[in-house]
Amino acid sequence: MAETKIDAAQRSKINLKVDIGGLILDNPILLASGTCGYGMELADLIDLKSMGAIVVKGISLEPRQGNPPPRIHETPCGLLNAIGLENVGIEAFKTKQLPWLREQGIRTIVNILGNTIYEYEKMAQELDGLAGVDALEVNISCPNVKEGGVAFGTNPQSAAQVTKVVKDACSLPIIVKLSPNVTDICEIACAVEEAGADALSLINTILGMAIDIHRKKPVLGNVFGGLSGPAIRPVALRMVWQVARAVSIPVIGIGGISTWKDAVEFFMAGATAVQIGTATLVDPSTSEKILTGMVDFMLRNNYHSIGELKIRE
Amino acid sequence: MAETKIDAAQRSKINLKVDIGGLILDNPILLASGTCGYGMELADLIDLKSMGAIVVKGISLEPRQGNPPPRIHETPCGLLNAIGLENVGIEAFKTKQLPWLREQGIRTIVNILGNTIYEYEKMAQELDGLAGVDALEVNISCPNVKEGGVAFGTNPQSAAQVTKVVKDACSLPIIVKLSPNVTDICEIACAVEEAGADALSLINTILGMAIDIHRKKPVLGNVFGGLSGPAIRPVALRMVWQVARAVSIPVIGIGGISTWKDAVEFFMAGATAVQIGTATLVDPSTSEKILTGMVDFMLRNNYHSIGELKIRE
Amino acid sequence: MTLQRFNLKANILENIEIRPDIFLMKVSAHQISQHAIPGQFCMLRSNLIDGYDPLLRRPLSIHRACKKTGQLEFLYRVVGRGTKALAKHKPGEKVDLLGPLGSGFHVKDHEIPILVGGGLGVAPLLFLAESLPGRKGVVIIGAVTKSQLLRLEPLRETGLEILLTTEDGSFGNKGLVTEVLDRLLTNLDNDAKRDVAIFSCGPMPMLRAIYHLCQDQGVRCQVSLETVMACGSGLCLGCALPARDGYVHVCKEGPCFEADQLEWE
Amino acid sequence: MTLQRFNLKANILENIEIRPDIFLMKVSAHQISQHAIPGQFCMLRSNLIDGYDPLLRRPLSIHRACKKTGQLEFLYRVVGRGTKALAKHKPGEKVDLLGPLGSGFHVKDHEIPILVGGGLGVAPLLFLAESLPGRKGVVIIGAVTKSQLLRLEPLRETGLEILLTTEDGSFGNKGLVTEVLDRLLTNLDNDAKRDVAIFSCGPMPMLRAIYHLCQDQGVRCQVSLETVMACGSGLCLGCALPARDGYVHVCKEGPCFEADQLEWE
Ligand SMILES: Cc1cc2nc3c(=O)[nH]c(=O)nc-3n(C[C@H](O)[C@H](O)[C@H](O)COP(=O)(O)OP(=O)(O)OC[C@H]3O[C@@H](n4cnc5c(N)ncnc54)[C@H](O)[C@@H]3O)c2cc1C
Ligand SMILES: Cc1cc2nc3c(=O)[nH]c(=O)nc-3n(C[C@H](O)[C@H](O)[C@H](O)COP(=O)(O)OP(=O)(O)OC[C@H]3O[C@@H](n4cnc5c(N)ncnc54)[C@H](O)[C@@H]3O)c2cc1C
Ligand SMILES: Cc1cc2nc3c(=O)[nH]c(=O)nc-3n(C[C@H](O)[C@H](O)[C@H](O)COP(=O)(O)O)c2cc1C
Ligand SMILES: Cc1cc2nc3c(=O)[nH]c(=O)nc-3n(C[C@H](O)[C@H](O)[C@H](O)COP(=O)(O)O)c2cc1C
Ligand code: FES
Ligand code: FES
Repeated sequence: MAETKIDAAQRSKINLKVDIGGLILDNPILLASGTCGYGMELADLIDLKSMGAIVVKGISLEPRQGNPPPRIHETPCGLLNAIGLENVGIEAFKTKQLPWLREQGIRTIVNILGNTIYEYEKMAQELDGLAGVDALEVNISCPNVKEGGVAFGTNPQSAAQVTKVVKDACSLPIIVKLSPNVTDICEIACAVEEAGADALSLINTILGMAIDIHRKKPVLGNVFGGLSGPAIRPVALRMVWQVARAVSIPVIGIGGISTWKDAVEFFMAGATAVQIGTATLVDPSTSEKILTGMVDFMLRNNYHSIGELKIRE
Repeated sequence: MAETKIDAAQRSKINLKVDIGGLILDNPILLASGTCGYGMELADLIDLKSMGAIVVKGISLEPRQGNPPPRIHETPCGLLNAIGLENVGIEAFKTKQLPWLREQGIRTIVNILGNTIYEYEKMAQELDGLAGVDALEVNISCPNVKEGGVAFGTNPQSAAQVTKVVKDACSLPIIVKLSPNVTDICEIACAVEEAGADALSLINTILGMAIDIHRKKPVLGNVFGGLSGPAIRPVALRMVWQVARAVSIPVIGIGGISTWKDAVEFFMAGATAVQIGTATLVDPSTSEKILTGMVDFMLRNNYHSIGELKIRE
Repeated sequence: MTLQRFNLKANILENIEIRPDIFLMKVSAHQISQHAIPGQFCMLRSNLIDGYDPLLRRPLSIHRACKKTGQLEFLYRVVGRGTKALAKHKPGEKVDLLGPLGSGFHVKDHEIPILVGGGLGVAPLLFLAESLPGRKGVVIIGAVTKSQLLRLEPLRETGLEILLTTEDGSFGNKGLVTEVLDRLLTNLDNDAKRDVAIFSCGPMPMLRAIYHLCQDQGVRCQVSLETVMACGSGLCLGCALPARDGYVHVCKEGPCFEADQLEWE
Repeated sequence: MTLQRFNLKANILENIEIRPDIFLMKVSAHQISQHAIPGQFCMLRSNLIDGYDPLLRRPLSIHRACKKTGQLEFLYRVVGRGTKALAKHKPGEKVDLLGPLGSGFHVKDHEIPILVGGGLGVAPLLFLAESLPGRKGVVIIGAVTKSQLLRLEPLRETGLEILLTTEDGSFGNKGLVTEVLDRLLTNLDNDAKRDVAIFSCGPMPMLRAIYHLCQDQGVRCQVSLETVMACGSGLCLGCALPARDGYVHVCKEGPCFEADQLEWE
C-alpha cells in the first residue's frame, strides 16, 4: 500500500515510538478525528494497524444528525466543513464501532464532545476502562456546533474546568484538543496543562465562510464552517511551535499536513506526534506515505528518534 | 490596462461611490498597505488614479530597517511575510512620497504604526491637515514588529485607547485596521467603534511560520510571519461578515481577494470597500481587473450600488 | 461492512472530446473494473495538478467497466478546474483513481428496467444498460438538442429499446424525457406497472418530476444523485442530503437511492 | 523614478530542453525587449497554473533581448514547481511576464569587462556580452563538467575572448572560474587592473570568492544576486539583503550590485 517499503533492518535503526502522556504508540502518525470515520470506512484502503493510532469521529452523549447541507466547500488549498458533529452517539459506538476496532487491534483514541461539562464527564466515565479505548481526545474546539465545543475552548477557565472534570472521571490518558480561534493559545494550553491534561492536540479548524455570489447567500447550510487543509498549515505550525515551548506535556500537531516534509516541520516545531486530517480525504493512503517518507528522511539524515527532530534553542 | 473596458454610458448606470466614514471614494477597490509601496513603485504599471484609494506602506515615527532576511516565504495558496515594517519614517514620507502622491491626484490613506500610544498620537498630529492625506489607517495589527502593532490590536481596551488618541489628535477620517489573531474580533471592533473610529479595515495577516527541514530552523529571519493571500480568504470573509453585523460604521474587507468574484463575496458579507494585497504582488494589475469585473457583474445582475450587494437577513 | 475499493494511479488509454466540452476517458484499472457495479462512481484527480489548488478529487460515475480488459470509461463535462485538468490529459498519462464507490443501481430479477437519462445523466446508465444482456427494457435519453444526445451507438448495441427526445425536437420526440416516460407508464396496465422499475440520472428538476410521476403511477424508482463531495468514501460525512429518516450520505448510501426514501421538499 | 515596466501575456515561441532540466525559452515581448538592459530580469508565471498554488511569479534573468525582433530569451533550470510549469509549455502558449525589472550591469565606457559565470550564472551574461559589440573583453565560464557548460556558441559569436573551465577537467581548464580569474588578474599590471571590471553571476560561494579576489586585487566588481522574491517590482520589500548601509532590495537596487556595497559576512 505504501509506495516504498523500508526494509526491517534499516528501519530498526530508528525508534519511532512516542509517549503521549503515558500512551505509548508504535509511531507518531495518527489519523485525525472526523476524517477517518470510525476506522471501518478506511480499513480496506490502508493498513490501520500500522498507523500510530486513529482518532475516531467526535462522539457525543446522544446521536447527532449534524448540520443541514451543503456541509463542505473547497477553498484555495483548503476545505471548509460544517458537518456539525453528526455521529452515532456513545451507546452505538460502544456496541458497534468500538468492538470492531478492538478486534482489529487498532490503537484507538476517542474524540468526545459535550454540550455541557456534565456531558463530558458522563462520556469519560462511560469510556473509562473499556477495552479498546486507548485515550480520550477532548474536543473543546469544534466550531460547528452551537453549544459546547469551541465555547469551552476559547476561555482558559472553562477549558481547564472541562479538562479537570474529564481527568477526574477516568483513568485514561487525556488529550485536550485546542482551538486556533483564540488570541493566545499558550494561555489556554497552560491552563489545560495545569488542570491535568496528559497531552494537547492542535489545531482544530479555523472558523471561516464562503458566499455563493449567484444565489447571494452563504454557501454552507450552517453559514460558518471550519477551514482545514494545506492553507492553514503555517498557522498550525506556528501554534505548535508556541505551545511546545509553553508547556511540558506532549503536543500533537495537526493542520494541513499532507506530505512527510510537512510532518517533519511539525516534529521540528516540537510536536511529539502528528495527525493527518484533510489529506486523508484527498488521498486515503496519505498517512502511510507520510510514515514511509518520515522513516526515509530520518535514515538519510541520521535521526534516531522523533525527539531528536525538535529544534532546541 | 484593464482587460475589458465598460463604456461610460453603461457604467453610469451604477454608482460605485462609497463613503468611508466621511471619505467619499469614486470606487471601493483600494490597494492594501505594504503591497503597493508608496504608489510610485506601481505608477508605471497601473492607473493609480482610477483606484478608490491607495493605502501606503505602514509609516512609523522614525525610519525602520525592518527584519533580517529571509522575509518572505510561499505557502500553499499563501504568502508568509515578516518585513518588519521597513519604512522611510514620517519625515521622509511627508517631504518625498506624499507630495508626489498629491501631485498625481491619487487618493491616499496613510497607514500608521507606533510603538507607543504617544507615537500614534504624534503621527496623527503631524499628518493632520496635510494636503494629500485623505484618511489614516491605524495599524494595530502588524504581527511582525515586537512592540506596538498587534499588541494594541488584541485587547479591546488598548485598541480603544489608540483609536481615541488618534481621533482626538486630528480631524482626518480614522480607519482602524484589525488583527485576525483574536478570539472575538467583534469585541475589538465594537470597542474601537465606541472609541470613535470612522471605519474599520480587516483583516491584517494571520500569524504563521514555516520551517526549513534541511537547515533545521525557521525559514523566516524573524521566525514568525504574517500569512496572507487566497489561503486566508475564508477566514477574512467570516470576520468581515461578523464585524459588519456588529458595528454600524463602514467595514473595509481585506484578505486574499484576487478576483472580482472574491470582491463580490466581501461586499455581500457587508464590506463597504475592499483592499487588494498579495494579489497585487502576484499581478500588479489585479485591482484594475477586479474593478472592471465588478462593474460587469453589477451590470449583468442589475445592481446599482455597492450597498445593494450586502446580504441582509 | 466489506468494502472492496482501490486507490491507484490509473493509466489513461484514451481521452477524447466527443462533443464540445464533453470528454470520454478510458483508463486501465483492473481491480476496480472487477468489482464495479452499475451506478457506482470513482473519485479522480488529475496528475497534472501539481499542488493543492484545486484540493479535492472529483466524483465521476463509472460509464463503462469491462472485466475482461480491465478498462473503465468515464463520460464527463468540463465545468470547472477539476474537470478542466482531466480534459487536458493525453493517453499514457496518469490519473489518481479511487473506486468503485457507493451503492449501485439495483435491478430486481423480475423487473423490466426503464433507464431514464437527461444530458450527462447517461453516464452511469450505459454501464447499467450493458449489464442487462438479453433482458427486456427501455432506455429513454433526452437532451436539449440533437447534438447533445450522447452515446447512442453503444446504447443501441445493448439491444434495449431506445427512446430519444429533444427539447427542440431536432431529433426523436420533441419534449422532455418525463413526457416520454409519462406516456409510456400511462399505457401500461397495473400489472405491468408492478413489473417495471425506473433507473434515472440527470438534473435535479428532472429527477424530481420523475419521482412524482412514479409516485402517481405506483412504480418503483431509483435515482442517482449528486452532491459536492470531499472524500467520496464515507470518511467526512460532507455529502449529506435530507431523506425520510434523517440525512443520507450520497457517497455511501448512494449515489443510487430508492426515490421514495428521499426528501423531495 | 521613471520606471518603464510592462505587465503582459507573452507568446511563447520556443521552449527547448537544451540539457537535462535546462530550458531555453524564447518569447515575443516587444515592449520589454525595447527597454531591457543586461542584468535585468522578469517575473514569470506559467499560464498552465490554474489556481493559486504555487502562488507567486518567479524571477528569471533576461538571457537575451532583441530590439529588432522584439524577442526575449530565458535560460532556466527546473528546480521546483514554478520552473517545472514553465518547462511544460509549448510554443503558442502564453506566460505572464512582468519586466524589465531591477538594475542592470553597468559597464563604464573605458572599462575592459571580464564576465564571470558559474553554471546557470551564464544566463544574464550572454545579454551583457552581446551588448558589447566590438569591445575588448573576456568571458570566463565554468561548470562542474563539460556537458554543463552552456551557450558557448552564442558567446563565441560575440567576439569576446572566451575562457572555459570545468571542475573535472573534462573541457577547457580544470578547476574553478575563480582560479582562472585569479591567474588573469595576477598577470595584469596595476594600470590594467584599474581598467578591468568584473561582472559576475553564479552561486553565492563563487560570488563571495570573486568579491574577495577583486578586493585583494583592487578591481571593480559587479555581482548579480538572487533572493526569494514575492513581487520583483519593489512593492513588498521582501527581497532585502544586508549591505554596507542597511538593507538593499535585490529586485529594486539590484539584482546587480557593486560587490563592495554588500555585506559578505
Ligand atoms: C456521484 C457523482 C457522480 C458524478 N458523475 C458525473 C459524470 O459521470 N460525469 C460528469 O460530467 N459529472 C459527474 N458528476 C459531477 C461532477 O463531479 C462535477 O461536475 C465535478 O466535480 C465538477 O468539478 P470541477 O472542478 O470541474 O468544477 P468546480 O470548479 O468544482 O465547480 C464548477 C461548478 O460546478 C458545481 N459543482 C461542483 N461539484 C458539483 C457536483 N458534485 N455536483 C453538482 N455541481 C457541482 C460548482 O458548484 C460550480 O458551480 C458526478 C457527481 C457525483 C456526486
Ligand atoms: C533576479 C533573479 C534572477 C534569476 N535568474 C535565473 C535564471 O536566469 N535562470 C534560472 O534558472 N534561475 C534564475 N533565478 C532563480 C530562479 O528564480 C529560481 O530557481 C526559481 O524561482 C525557483 O522556482 P521554482 O518554483 O521552480 O522552485 P521552488 O519550488 O520555489 O524552490 C525550489 C528550491 O529552490 C529554492 N529557491 C526558490 N527560489 C529561489 C531563488 N530566487 N533563489 C535561490 N533559490 C531559490 C527554494 O528554496 C527551494 O529549495 C533567478 C533568481 C533571481 C532572484
Ligand atoms: C470533515 C471534517 C470533520 C471533522 N470532524 C472533527 C471532529 O469530529 N472532531 C474534532 O475534534 N475535529 C474534527 N475535525 C478537525 C480535524 O480533526 C483537524 O483538527 C483539522 O481538520 C485540521 O487538520 P487538517 O488540516 O489536517 O484537516 C474535522 C475536520 C474535517 C475536515
Ligand atoms: C508584504 C506585505 C507587507 C505588508 N505590510 C503591511 C503594513 O505595512 N501595514 C499594514 O497594515 N498591513 C500590511 N500588510 C497586510 C496587508 O495590508 C493585508 O492586510 C494582508 O496582506 C491581507 O490581505 P491580502 O491577503 O490581500 O494580502 C502587509 C502584507 C504583505 C503581504
Ligand atoms: S463525501 Fe465524504 S462522506 Fe461522502
Ligand atoms: S520582491 Fe517585492 S520588493 Fe523585491
